[in-house]
Amino acid sequence: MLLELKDITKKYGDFKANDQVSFSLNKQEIHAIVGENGAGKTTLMRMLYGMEKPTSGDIFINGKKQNIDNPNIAIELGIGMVHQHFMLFPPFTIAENVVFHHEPKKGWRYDRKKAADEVAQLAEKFGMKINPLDIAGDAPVGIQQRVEILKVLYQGADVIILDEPTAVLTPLEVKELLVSLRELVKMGKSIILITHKLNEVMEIADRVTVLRDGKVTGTLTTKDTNPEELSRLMVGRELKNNPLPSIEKGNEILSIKNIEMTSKKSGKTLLDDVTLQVRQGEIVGIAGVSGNGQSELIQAITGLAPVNKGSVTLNGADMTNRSVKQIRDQGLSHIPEDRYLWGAAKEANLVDNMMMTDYAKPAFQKAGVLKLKEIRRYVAESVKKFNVKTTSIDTSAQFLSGGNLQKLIAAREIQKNTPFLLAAEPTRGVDIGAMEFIHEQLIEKRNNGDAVLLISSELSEILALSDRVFVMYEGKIVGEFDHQNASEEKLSILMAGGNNE
Amino acid sequence: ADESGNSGNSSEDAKRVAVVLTDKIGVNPFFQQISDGATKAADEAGLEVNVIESSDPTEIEQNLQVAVAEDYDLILTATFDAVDALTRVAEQNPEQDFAIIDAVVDLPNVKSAEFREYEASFLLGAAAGLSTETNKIGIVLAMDVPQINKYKSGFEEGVAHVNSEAEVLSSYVGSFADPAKAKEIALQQNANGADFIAAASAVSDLGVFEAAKEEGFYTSGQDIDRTTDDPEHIVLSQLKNTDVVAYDFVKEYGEGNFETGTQSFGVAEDGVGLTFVTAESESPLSDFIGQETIDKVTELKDQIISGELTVTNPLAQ
Amino acid sequence: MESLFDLSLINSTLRMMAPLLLAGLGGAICSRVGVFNVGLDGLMLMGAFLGVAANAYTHNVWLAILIAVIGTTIFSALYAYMTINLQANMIVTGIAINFLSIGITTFALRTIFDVQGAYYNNEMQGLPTWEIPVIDQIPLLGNLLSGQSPIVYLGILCTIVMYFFFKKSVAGSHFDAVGINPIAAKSQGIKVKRIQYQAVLISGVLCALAGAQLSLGQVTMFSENMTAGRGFIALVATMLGQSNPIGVFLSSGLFGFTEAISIRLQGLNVPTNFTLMLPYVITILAMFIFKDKTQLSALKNSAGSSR
Amino acid sequence: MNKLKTNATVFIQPLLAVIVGLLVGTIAIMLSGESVIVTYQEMWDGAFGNLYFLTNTLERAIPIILAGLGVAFAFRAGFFNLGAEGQLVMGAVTTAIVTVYLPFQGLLNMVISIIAGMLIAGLYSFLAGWMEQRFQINLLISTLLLNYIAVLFAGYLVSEPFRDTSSAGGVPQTVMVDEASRLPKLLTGMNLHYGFVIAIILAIVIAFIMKRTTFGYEVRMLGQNVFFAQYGGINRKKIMFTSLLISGMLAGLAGSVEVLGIHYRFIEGALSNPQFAWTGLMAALLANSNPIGTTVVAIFLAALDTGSLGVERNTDVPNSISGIIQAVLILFISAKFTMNFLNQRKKEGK
Ligand SMILES: Nc1ncnc2c1ncn2[C@@H]1O[C@H](COP(=O)(O)OP(=O)(O)OP(=O)(O)O)[C@@H](O)[C@H]1O
Ligand SMILES: Nc1ncnc2c1ncn2[C@@H]1O[C@H](COP(=O)(O)OP(=O)(O)OP(=O)(O)O)[C@@H](O)[C@H]1O
Ligand SMILES: [Mg+2]
Ligand SMILES: [Mg+2]
Repeated sequence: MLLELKDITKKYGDFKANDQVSFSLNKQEIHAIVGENGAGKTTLMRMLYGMEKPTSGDIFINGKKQNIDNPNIAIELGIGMVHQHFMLFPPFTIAENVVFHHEPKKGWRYDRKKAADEVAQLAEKFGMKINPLDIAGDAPVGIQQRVEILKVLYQGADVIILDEPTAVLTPLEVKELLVSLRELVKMGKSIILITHKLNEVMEIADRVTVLRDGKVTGTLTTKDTNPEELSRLMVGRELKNNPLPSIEKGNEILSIKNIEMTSKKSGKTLLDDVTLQVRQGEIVGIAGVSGNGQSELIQAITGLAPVNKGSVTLNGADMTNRSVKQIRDQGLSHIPEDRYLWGAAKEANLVDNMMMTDYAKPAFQKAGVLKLKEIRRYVAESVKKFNVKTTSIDTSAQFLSGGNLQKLIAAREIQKNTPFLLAAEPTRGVDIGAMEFIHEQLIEKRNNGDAVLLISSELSEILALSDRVFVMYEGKIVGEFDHQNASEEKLSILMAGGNNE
Repeated sequence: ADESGNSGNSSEDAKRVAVVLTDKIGVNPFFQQISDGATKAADEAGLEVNVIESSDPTEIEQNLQVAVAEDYDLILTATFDAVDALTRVAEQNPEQDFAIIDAVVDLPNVKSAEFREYEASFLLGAAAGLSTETNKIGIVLAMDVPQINKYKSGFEEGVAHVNSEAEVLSSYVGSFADPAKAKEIALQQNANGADFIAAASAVSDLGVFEAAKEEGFYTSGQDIDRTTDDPEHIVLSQLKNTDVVAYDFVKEYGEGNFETGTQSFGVAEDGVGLTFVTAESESPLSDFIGQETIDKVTELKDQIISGELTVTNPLAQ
Repeated sequence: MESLFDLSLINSTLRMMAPLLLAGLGGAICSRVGVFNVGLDGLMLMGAFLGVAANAYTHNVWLAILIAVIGTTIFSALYAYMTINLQANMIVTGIAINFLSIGITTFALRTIFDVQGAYYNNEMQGLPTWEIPVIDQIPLLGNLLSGQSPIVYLGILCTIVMYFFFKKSVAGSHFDAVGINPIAAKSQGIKVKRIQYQAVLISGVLCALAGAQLSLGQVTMFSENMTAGRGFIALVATMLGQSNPIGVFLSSGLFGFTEAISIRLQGLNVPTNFTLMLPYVITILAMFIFKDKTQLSALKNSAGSSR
Repeated sequence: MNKLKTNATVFIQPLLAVIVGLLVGTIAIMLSGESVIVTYQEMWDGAFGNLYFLTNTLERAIPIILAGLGVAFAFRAGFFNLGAEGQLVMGAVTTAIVTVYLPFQGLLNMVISIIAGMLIAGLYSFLAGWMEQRFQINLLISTLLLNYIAVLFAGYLVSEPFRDTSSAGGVPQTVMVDEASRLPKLLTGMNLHYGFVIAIILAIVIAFIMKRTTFGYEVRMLGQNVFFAQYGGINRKKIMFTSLLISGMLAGLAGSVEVLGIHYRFIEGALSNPQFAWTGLMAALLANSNPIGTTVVAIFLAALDTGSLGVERNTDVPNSISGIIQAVLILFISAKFTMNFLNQRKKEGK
């Protein structure tokens, strides 16, 4: 056995993030860890990597007990970690990021040429395509992910911990990543993989450990289990399968006609003649590899960036290049694609976070004075209704797990009862329980006769929820399908810039 | 604060003097002079003295009020910064004796001493105008404010009186304590041809002196005799005997012949002056100035005293 | 005025900018590692005082500078300890450091030398001026650049060294990394606190030199609060130069230059307060040209700690 | 989680800081050879010794509170306004000039001149905001530089066009404000004036605005996350400009109130020398931009000032020592002692 964690407990105050967790990893094994948001997966790995100290319990590497006090020791022991939130230096080049803290030197000088060469070689060896001289911050997430893995490999790690590596990747990138991981195992590495996606577990892992509320609820061999059993272990119940009942479509709520947007900086065309409509009682999905204009489309619809041409009509009124407030008043609600950047103020409490976009409603203010009592009651009810796990509504948002924050944002936007909802990546990085819940809510909204535009890089999500699907590629709409006609295959080809004819 | 009145000095009935300064002593040698003068007189006359520095102008009034409350017999303050505060405090406490140096407060319980520095500046300017070989004379001033500019106007008048050819270069440091910049300014004036550069910039004067030493031009000091520091380059000093006035005031008070009212100190009263002209100096007279110049300036001094010559009071416009 | 742009202008600019440059570089190295050092003025004042005090006792200007550097570095360690270990608000601590050094130097002036206001002493030797052999020979340039105090040249040298440190060295890239993303740096096994300490201590050294240039280079004396707010101008130079050594050099140069000009402009018939304003106005105008698009990481840190 | 515990640490922290500060101050006093107890006694008396000293402390706190509230307001909206000093001076000089030269009388005159001062100061701060919004000029640098310009400009105004030439004075200053336009004293014989009431009311009003109004909510959210605010439909430009305007107006009011309540005229340097603006900035930072907290801290910092005045008057401890003690107290007050010390002890205990 390469590595073993025995009876690890980690307490934050009175709260046990990990409770008597035992875990082992064999050589050339891929061992997955699954569990709901906040189950304690990241915490466990942080202790293995020396970023936290266990309250009790022991860590054995190659049978020897080790005291891993800081990441340096972990790195020396051959343990590397790719963090859930990337640990990159955006202004540095990819090569500089990879060799960081192990830089090749020429005398006192940083031998950047050698670094680039070494990184290029390393990337080649493991079959990862990157350009070492690109600026890391400008690279797409998929590439950044590779940079993180290369960094770990460069440090000579034998054990590689990956914390939710696929949450931010496009399906294609996920495929590539999984191929790379198999490659790594062949070359003698061992891998711990944290993920929320059970299909990935089934596809690639040898064993899987399930955590719930800080405790291990099972360690299974993937051959002998199935996704249903795993989800039961994770959430403690059977998951429902939400059907999409066919209902009558109503009037056009959102109508986008021939819009165009160009980058102020580079003059590049970001949106090119995009036209689409969303009607009442309909979920329209936008599929596409991220970075193909989806973000710009969101900004154009929501008023966060101006379009150069074309028109946006919402609920019967022309909303082209209006302010966010005007558009929201006209009937928009919006689950943003990045919950930390757009969707929340981390340091503010749940009340403040929940009130955004609602605070000006007559129900919550009079002559500019907030009705705090009503507001607090409303927030408390919403938190309960949407099952947001928190100690109190006065906690600041940063202490919610990702999934719970996402539920809070969904609650905020769905409860507004607007005729139109724009849902961008509504379940990114969210556990399966929460995902099920959010999907239910979207469908319910549609069934109530509202219009929903769903933008997601998760094909399964698009396919499960959309009445109609559009595919975006390089700022253009390159295809449209009905619910029945859409398939993963057809979409994938268009998403990659191919042609269906 | 009342208890300190009689019980505080039970042993003997010594009179107590508070010297309330408007700034920290270090900011200007002028404060040191007043403090020294008052302390010396108090020692001689057997008075108790307490020197209180204020950190900023807002504190002056408070310090004056507390001094009244703590039953000091005489409260001595100085400079124009104290005028507003003193006016108010003195009006509220008509029984209390006050004195102010270098500014006037016209109240029955205040004794004021004002100085006609412009007369001394005139003499300095005249000496400079007579001595310059380049017909360019510099003056480095602290700030462009009236209480500093009174030195400038007398100086320029003095130069013009004796030498219509001479040009006066005047520059401001822009602060009261930046010797490095003052030096830079002096170097600049010297580079433009000034062979005599008067220093009138409080602590920053030291920067001008250094420049003179390095570049070999001539300069003058202010308030006290600075020629002793470097007689070769600091060739004159215009004098302002605030220490003497502070000494006199306190001494008079100790001796019981303190009378309120305003006294003006000019050349005639020996309140202001110029080294070698109105007062001896330990240092030798520089050849740059020369006895001849001194004689001429001494004549001017006599004319001022006799009233034959009046120097314009820049503040009385 | 005939002498507005004479040769000595460059000379004068170099002299005036040297303290700003050195302290500005100190501010720059701090901000590169995410520390917003508002205490530059206090560190400078400490350096100026220690330089003069040590000089008066040792009669050796070089030894004096060494002592000033050591003393100021120790003083800057206080700032480092407060902000890095005790996580005190950087800006409050910086302002307190400024107040503290005014207090300490004034108090020491009185207790050590028994004077108030200023200490000078005719026996005290200031820094010599150096004629630089080769440059000296070049007809025009020689006059312009030669004949400055060694610290002026050291300032230029420090700019170059720091430029290469950040551009070429491994340690430099680690400094940057700490400023860009301290959590990531820590997760890679970098000792973030140690690097921040190093940066603050180096800024101590640089500010000591800046102060010594004032009190031993430009003049040979110490007067209370003689930095006259130069530390804040240095801070502006740091920010305007976007913490880049060359940028700091240029912005402190701009400031030194306009200040030299403003002295010359006093001869014109413009109210003095307006000529004194010139350096500040020009600096603001300069910002219209060199826009600051990048957010300083130090800024973010300090703003973060302010909430 | 544990509310009681966190509340306790909130109080323990500054307390510990004050204790450490006093300890270091003790060393400084001992160095100067004075009695530590007497010195601290004088310090206390100078700040709070009797009604006179107490009201003096409160009076000194007025401009610090107002400037601090101004800084805090901008902070809350996410803007670092280092220009309080310039704004304060602009407000003061405007008020002084308007009071004297415009033909209004009495209370009306007072109100108009205060509003004028606040407006000019607000616009001065607005200018910096506009330059950032329009030309991406870093607010920190511009506000810092605008301070120097304001001080020099005000200096020009009172030494040239608006100088008081009547008295045989030397200080550049405006003519004195007539009695009817002055801010009345709160208690006869004391220096404390109605500016204090204004400051306290404003602190409460601002606390209310921040916590209880939609505008305050918008300001807070903008300060916490600009993108979130924009996403929610908050107009960044509008909030930025109004909050900088308000911030400047508060700083300006600090100056106006000093002019009409204490000096009765604008005197060059009288408002920058006492470092009101910087002290206010520290108060805002130490109180995490909480308006009520800023007020309390401002009074504490003012007490350090007036306390050191007491030390200066009644002991032989040099003025600079009280400066040292003051600086040391401020230095330690923002340190996060308890956290580190307790944590370390916990670790070592294990
Ligand atoms: N530093 C900390 N202090 C207090 N509580 C913490 C800390 N770090 C984590 N926790 C808590 O421990 C629990 C486990 O967190 P952890 O990050 O391990 O969850 P996770 O399983 O990785 O969740 P996710 O799927 O969202 O990544 C959470 O409830 C979290 O709030
Ligand atoms: N000091 C803390 N106290 C309490 N909880 C904390 C603390 N620090 C972090 N956490 C929580 O620990 C958990 C782990 O953080 P992590 O970085 O894994 O983010 P996350 O919430 O899992 O993000 P996501 O799932 O959106 O990527 C989060 O729930 C976070 O809110
Ligand atoms: Mg996690
Ligand atoms: Mg997560």
